[in-house]
Amino acid sequence: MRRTFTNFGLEESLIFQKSSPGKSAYSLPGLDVEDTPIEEILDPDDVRSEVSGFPEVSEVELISHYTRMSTWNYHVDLGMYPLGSCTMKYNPKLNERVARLPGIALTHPLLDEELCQGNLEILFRLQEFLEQLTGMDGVCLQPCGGAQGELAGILMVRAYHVQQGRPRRYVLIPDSAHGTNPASALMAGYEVISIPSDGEGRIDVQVLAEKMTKDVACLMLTNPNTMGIFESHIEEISQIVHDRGGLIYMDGANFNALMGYARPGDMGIDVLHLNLHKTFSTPHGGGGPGSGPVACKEILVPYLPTPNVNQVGDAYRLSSDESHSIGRLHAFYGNFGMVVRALCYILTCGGEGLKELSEVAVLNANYIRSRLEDHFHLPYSTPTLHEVVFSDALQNKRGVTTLDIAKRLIDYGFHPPTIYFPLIVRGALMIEPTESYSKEELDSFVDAMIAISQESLEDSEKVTGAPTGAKLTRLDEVQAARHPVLRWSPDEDTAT
Amino acid sequence: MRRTFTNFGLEESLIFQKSSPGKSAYSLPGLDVEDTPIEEILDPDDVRSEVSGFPEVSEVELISHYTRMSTWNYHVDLGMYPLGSCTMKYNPKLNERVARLPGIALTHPLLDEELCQGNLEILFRLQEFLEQLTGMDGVCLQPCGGAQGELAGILMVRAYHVQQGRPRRYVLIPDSAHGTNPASALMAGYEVISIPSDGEGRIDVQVLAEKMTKDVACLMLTNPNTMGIFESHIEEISQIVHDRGGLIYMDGANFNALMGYARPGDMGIDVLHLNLHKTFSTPHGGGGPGSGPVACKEILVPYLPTPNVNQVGDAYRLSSDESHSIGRLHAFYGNFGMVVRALCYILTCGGEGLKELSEVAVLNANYIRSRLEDHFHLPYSTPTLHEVVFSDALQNKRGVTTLDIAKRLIDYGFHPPTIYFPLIVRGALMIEPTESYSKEELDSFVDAMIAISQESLEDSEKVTGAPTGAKLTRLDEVQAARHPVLRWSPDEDTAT
Amino acid sequence: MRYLSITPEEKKRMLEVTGVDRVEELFDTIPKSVRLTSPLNIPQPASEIEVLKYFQGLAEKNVSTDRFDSFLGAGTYNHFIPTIIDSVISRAEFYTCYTPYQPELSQGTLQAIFEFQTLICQLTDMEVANASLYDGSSALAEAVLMAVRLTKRSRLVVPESLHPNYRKVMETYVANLDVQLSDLHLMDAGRVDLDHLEKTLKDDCAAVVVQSPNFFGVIEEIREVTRLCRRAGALSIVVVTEAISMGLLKPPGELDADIVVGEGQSFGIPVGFGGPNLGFFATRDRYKRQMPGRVVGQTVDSQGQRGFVLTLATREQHIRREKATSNICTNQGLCALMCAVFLSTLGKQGIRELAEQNLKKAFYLRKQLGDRLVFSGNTFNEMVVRCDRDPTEINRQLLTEGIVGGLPLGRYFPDRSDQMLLCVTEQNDPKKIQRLAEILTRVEVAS
Amino acid sequence: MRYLSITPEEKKRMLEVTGVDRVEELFDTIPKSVRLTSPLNIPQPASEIEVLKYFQGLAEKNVSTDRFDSFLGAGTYNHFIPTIIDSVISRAEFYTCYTPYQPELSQGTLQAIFEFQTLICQLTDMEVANASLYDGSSALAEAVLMAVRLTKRSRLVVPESLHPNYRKVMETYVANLDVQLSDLHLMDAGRVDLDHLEKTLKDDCAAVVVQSPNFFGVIEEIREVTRLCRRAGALSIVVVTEAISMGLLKPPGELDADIVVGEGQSFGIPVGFGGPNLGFFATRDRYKRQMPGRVVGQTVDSQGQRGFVLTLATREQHIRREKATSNICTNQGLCALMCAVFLSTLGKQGIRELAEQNLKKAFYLRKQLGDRLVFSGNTFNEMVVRCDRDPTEINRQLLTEGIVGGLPLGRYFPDRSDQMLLCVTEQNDPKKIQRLAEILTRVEVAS
Ligand SMILES: Cc1ncc(COP(=O)(O)O)c(C=O)c1O
Ligand SMILES: Cc1ncc(COP(=O)(O)O)c(C=O)c1O
Repeated sequence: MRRTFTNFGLEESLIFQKSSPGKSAYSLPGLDVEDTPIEEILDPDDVRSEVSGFPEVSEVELISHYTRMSTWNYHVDLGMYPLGSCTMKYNPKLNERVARLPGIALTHPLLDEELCQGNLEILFRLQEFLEQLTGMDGVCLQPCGGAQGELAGILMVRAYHVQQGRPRRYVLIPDSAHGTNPASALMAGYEVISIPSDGEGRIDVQVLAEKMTKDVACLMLTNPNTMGIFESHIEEISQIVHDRGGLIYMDGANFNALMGYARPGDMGIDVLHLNLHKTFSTPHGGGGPGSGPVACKEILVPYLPTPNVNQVGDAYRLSSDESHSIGRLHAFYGNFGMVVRALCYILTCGGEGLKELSEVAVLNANYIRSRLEDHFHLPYSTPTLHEVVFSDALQNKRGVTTLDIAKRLIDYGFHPPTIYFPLIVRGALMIEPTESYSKEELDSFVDAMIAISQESLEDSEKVTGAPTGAKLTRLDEVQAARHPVLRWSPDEDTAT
Repeated sequence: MRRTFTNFGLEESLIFQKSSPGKSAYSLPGLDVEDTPIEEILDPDDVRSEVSGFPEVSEVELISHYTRMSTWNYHVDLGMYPLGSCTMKYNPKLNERVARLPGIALTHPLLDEELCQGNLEILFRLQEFLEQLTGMDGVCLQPCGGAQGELAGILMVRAYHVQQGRPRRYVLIPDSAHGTNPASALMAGYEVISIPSDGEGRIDVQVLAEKMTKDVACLMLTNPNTMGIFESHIEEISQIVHDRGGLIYMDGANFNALMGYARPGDMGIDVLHLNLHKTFSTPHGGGGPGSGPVACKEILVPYLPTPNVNQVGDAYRLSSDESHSIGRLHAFYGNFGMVVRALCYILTCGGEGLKELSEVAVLNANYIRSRLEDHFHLPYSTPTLHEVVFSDALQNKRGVTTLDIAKRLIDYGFHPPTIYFPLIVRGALMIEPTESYSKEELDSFVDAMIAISQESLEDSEKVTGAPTGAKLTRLDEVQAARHPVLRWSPDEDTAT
Repeated sequence: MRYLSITPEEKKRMLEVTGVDRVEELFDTIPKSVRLTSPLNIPQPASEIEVLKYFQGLAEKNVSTDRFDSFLGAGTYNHFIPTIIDSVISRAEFYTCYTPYQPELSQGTLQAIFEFQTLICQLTDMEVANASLYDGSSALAEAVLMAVRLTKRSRLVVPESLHPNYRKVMETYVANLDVQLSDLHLMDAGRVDLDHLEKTLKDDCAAVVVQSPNFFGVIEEIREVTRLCRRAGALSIVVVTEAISMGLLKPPGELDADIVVGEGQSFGIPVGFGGPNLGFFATRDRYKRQMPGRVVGQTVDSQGQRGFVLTLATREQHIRREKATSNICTNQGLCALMCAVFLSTLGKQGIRELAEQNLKKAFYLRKQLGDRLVFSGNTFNEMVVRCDRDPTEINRQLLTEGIVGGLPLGRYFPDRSDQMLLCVTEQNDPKKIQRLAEILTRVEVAS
Repeated sequence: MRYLSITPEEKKRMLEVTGVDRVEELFDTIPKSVRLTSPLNIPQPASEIEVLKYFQGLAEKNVSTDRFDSFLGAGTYNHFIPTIIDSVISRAEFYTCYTPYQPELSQGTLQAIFEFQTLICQLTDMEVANASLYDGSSALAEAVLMAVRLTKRSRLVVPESLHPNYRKVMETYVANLDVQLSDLHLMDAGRVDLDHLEKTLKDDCAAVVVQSPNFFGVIEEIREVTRLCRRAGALSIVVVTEAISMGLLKPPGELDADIVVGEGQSFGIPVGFGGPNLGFFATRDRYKRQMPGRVVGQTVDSQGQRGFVLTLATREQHIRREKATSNICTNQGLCALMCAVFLSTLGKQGIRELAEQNLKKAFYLRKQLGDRLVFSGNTFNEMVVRCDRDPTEINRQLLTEGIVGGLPLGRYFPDRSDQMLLCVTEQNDPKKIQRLAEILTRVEVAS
């Protein structure tokens, strides 16, 4: 069976363009207290005029507005979404239902501890499970994304060093690392030293050993790294870093490769973050909310962000000892709704299920790798775990780039892989299938990739001119950046 | 802005074709009582072997299966759905939420009356509101659709006549009536006499007067009728029918035209049905469930189906007097979930809102009529209310039929109107816009119709070859009927 | 009014196009004499908050299975509903569209219903199934009408063990046709008396109706019934109200039934105060053109691609009018979808496992009730117990312990006023089952 | 395992293709010495029913606004959420997709965020807004970092009336940068002491932070603050935690603010135990290239059709790495969508009406509290009251009447341990407001 067919979609203008006075989508009960004129309550000078430009539409129009727009998105429920490093797995419907239980969703964060024991138990149990899974001693669920988890972790590293006498100056980061790593290090007040990768796609231990001085606060390692390769020299690395008083931070974005097989805590990692929106199935929401818990070893526990939840007898309590903590990262407890979903997922999968899904994620990636390695250039022959990075080297000879291949995949009905990342591979195509999809779906993806490779050689314009099957053809990103139009306004509106 | 663009859709095979042993989408707790072997409970002869052919798929596959299939449907949230006689109005989200409240959705129908007072109140209040709206004296919410409402009504008519001495033999039905009318009359044991329409698209009163004998049990009238025309001679008709001892049944499918403007109870109607899934915004669900309450005047109240709800003091009670009732139509109380939604809708709109929406529904239909009457043949010049029926007479000269026009509308991104109904108009195109959509949407529909009319004259193959923009081209209905394939089976499966 | 999208300004422009001054004029064809002159006696519009509060208040006046352990069955069953069902049917693509009259824009609905028909065939082991009927009771009524049409005979044989409300609905449907009903006795086992059936079955018999598991929970000897029917030239109609039983019990098709109808509510549809439910209807290939209701069939488009359409329309009211096989138009489409999602979720293993759990948990209660059981025949998940107090009074006591008891049979059978019909499903807590048994058997224990 | 779609048979075939015998071999690059040898200490898989029951049990251990009338605010507000928001965001098209890296497949998300940015600009009366940050507190922290970058100055002026948790988050973010904080006193009115501000504002000041309505509910004199900032060459950062107030109060943009940040939770996001929330960030056009976070911009495709893309990427970590304006990557996309649906639902009239109801209902309480009010300044929907008993004890009493009282300020300000911060929204029942006032003012009435 073909994968795609052509169909019509419906266009939809901006909500502001649909607005006209006299329509409305809201309903409120009448004011149920006495109606004091505003002037008697406020200084008229403090009162605004109407919100100029705000839309006025009916509920019917709103629903069709968003319904139509929704159909312009590709998404996980439609099919495989092999965006490398993002772990686009299935987002269970049960998670969504549980997170919406009124007794959970409608609770105020500043309730007395006695009045939110259910929520505190949710936080506590997830903390515990994540400790189990990572082999670490403490967890804080406050960071709202991987990047904030990194910031937390590096701040903890810094606090530790300060406690030892001085913060030190540098953070070592492999050149294959995600951009958030150096950015987070900088926000924590560190300078970044980049460590090259070796011929196998791993961190160059030689160079690491050279750069690892007493001025280095920590190494930020991604494991498996962004090539999908496990840093097999981890023990040696650990030795080097720790011998010189440094610590190791692990970017746990790729934790989906490891569950039940290996624990960062057993390999010398001092602190790490996880992405609940990757490994633990919470939805990406078109860009968030996510959640990036930070986990650490005993020596760093005092520095964890506060508050966290402890069990005291039968009750759950918010930690009150802030003496060494790096402080708060969120006005309340982070993206609690994601915590609920992740806990629901872990309980559903159970320990054995989590291990099995890491296994299948790794199998799927390796299956794709094996089926594609005759068609796409594999920059490193090192075995990989949950994802595989190809390059456009073969296709490039005919002028076809990674961007072209990505866009052409759209015509085949797939979301493209992550492209041009990691930076150490020219024209990287980073494929992460996850464990969710069927072999039929994987095969269909592989077949599309092979077909595109063929087209690149035989009919390259089909590829360089892609996509032609989506709502729009390629978008002009240069114009967007040069002449930014970041909001609608009646005059700039060129599209009506 | 254009209305449509082309996009890719994803194909999806039958669920049976995705099945393979070892996949599953369910989870059940372990058996929590002692595990007695089945042979000790049942006669092994009564136990089946596995359900041959039953699917085995994962939850992920199920979700993408239905998600993909869903994208092949046109629906109300996407845009105007001018299917005449079906009143495809917006289905409020609030209705859906209310109907899912656990305290309402999770109640057993055989609970003691004391334990379901909330539900009984819902039934009672809707009965009351429908009495108000129709000007009738009694309502039963049991019928599950318009057709069952008709059956109930005609059975009541029969019961009445039996009580008067004899059931009589005939039911008069205008030739413009919906097919369910004669079918229901037959099921109630009557023979049908068809009454022609006059030159204005109304029932021919002359002929009616002739056919209305003492052997006629009732007239089944649709008002406004399926042309969207109000039966203005209703008082005269009422006189004729009642004078000869007959009753009048009104098919209330078109009640969306009348709310707040006129009540069947004030025009001589003795019994009618409403369609909650039309006028009262409950969703059509791709074919149901609907709800077709029957309402009647005092003289017919004793014959209403049972049970119904009465108020006794502060409490609600199920009626127990079945002595004259036509009996039950449903194992419980009909499609209660639709009753909840309809009540929610009426409370939201309020009396004034309901009137306003009938007004807008009629305005929209007349606006479309005015804009289209130069382009399509209008078989009757009589003013119409909530819908308008054109024919393909003009386009037919170029070989373009109503079916072609309907299919071509698909390419313009619209669901077609009802076609070839009512039967009294050759090549009928029955357009009912409802009150829901914006003027922009109505104009876009009108523009598409005009464009198609143009194409019919200038480039008729575009029309006769339509649709080309949908998932499939025209389907072979003759083959489907001649060689019926009504279920998948491994051998008949020609599509893998 | 948030459900309207026309502004006053637009109204004016539209009226101009329409050529009238005021919108009221559009109603001029309604004679003044029958116009409504006063405003409707219906309250002012209520806001979303107010409406929600109102219904939440009503919900609190009900006793619902999210808060109570319930032993009520009798045609509506409290089963587990996988979360994904609501996710699927909450897609507006499925729930806001009409009957798929335009197949090119409705392939999603059509394929889903085709799958539903197939699933019902597989489960019943029959050859064809329709796209749904209103509920189990009207499905039975339609089956009976079909049998009368097919056999051109007029007698129906109906056992006492048929759900009394099903019988009533059937009676309503046949009331004015030339049809006679013959009652069929029960044996002590709670099953149809086959000897009586044999005597009753004459050559004027159109059909024999048999429910299994029957209203009292007992599994009927369908094979014997269909054998006797064949001999008499009557059609056998098997009714199933507890559809989960089909996951374990021999399917009626294998037992040579001619028509199998029933209630699909157990398959993913909330108890919902009894509706919307799902009538299913399956029969033999040879009878398909006499089947009531919509049917989806497979075909091809003009380019040879597989697609689905509503078919065999010549049976239906919109083509055949008074000669149609039924008057049904709107059916229970979305419930059929729920059922299809449910069955596809459970699949081959799950439906069996679920049925077994029902059997075994009911048996757990059965064993504890011992000689209080009224019938000796094997049961699936329902059973009748004899009480030594007023069943209603027992229920009142149970309620105080968070238990909704069984159905007092006196409501339907005056001679059974000391009996109660109990249902146990996978949802019941074993502790509550035990407690129920204790109270019913009066081995009172301090709770 | 229902979340996996590969059969054992397929696994075997895939392993063959992959060239290994057992799946464990694929993990061979992990040294044996660091492998986990024991099973994870995590329970067996739980079925859907069990998981649901577990969470329902937990939910019952919480006090939630569906069952209690709550007067807690302080950064999280209990407002009405139109039903359609959940309908929209429950579409998998919106909630299961990633950040829109591939614009051709993400126009739905992109247009929605473009609309969100526009709505935030309109409401704040600012020129540009980003696609969201984690929450109001980190949005403030990012604003402060931006001000430091822009001004190359190092002092921040922060009033006591800033939400204490916002202050803490800001402190975490700036802890290791070369930045000093200066405190700003309050006047009796509960507003920033402008004289003190004038004295504090030196030419090393990067920015002044001011929250309005402030933590104590009082409306600040933003115009004066921004005037002083301009004069000193410092940037003004206005923080809004109760976003509904912007429906009624003069927008910070009109009052010449340089950066407006805040919490959008009031706009359609459930109180949700404090998260996910929605940080919004708006500023002047001239600063747009220093803005943190993602931004959507309008452009055209190769055929000239309008479309949207993520833009100004050169500010971001994935391009600029350690030179980025922020490390943020995943933001609060779906919450931004909820906010956009909320604001489009309320529209011009609704946002005003809602804000007015909050004002007036809070005023209704305010009037009853009379001289127990701690601050004399005008307030929107929050206020501080002085108690003559332990606030915690008062709350305990209130709870028995179905009321969740206010926030005891002693938690944050030891010198305010006799004070309580109260919030009134459109959700509060007037009778409960009255009862609250009675209890707080000790005009005890038998209830
Ligand atoms: C390897 C890696 N590290 C860090 C991040 C940042 O995580 P987040 O987007 O949750 O902030 C990502 C996200 O894509 C990532 O892939
Ligand atoms: C005029 C008319 N009468 C009766 C019916 C039958 O109603 P239902 O489909 O609810 O059975 C319809 C439905 O289309 C109709 O349009």
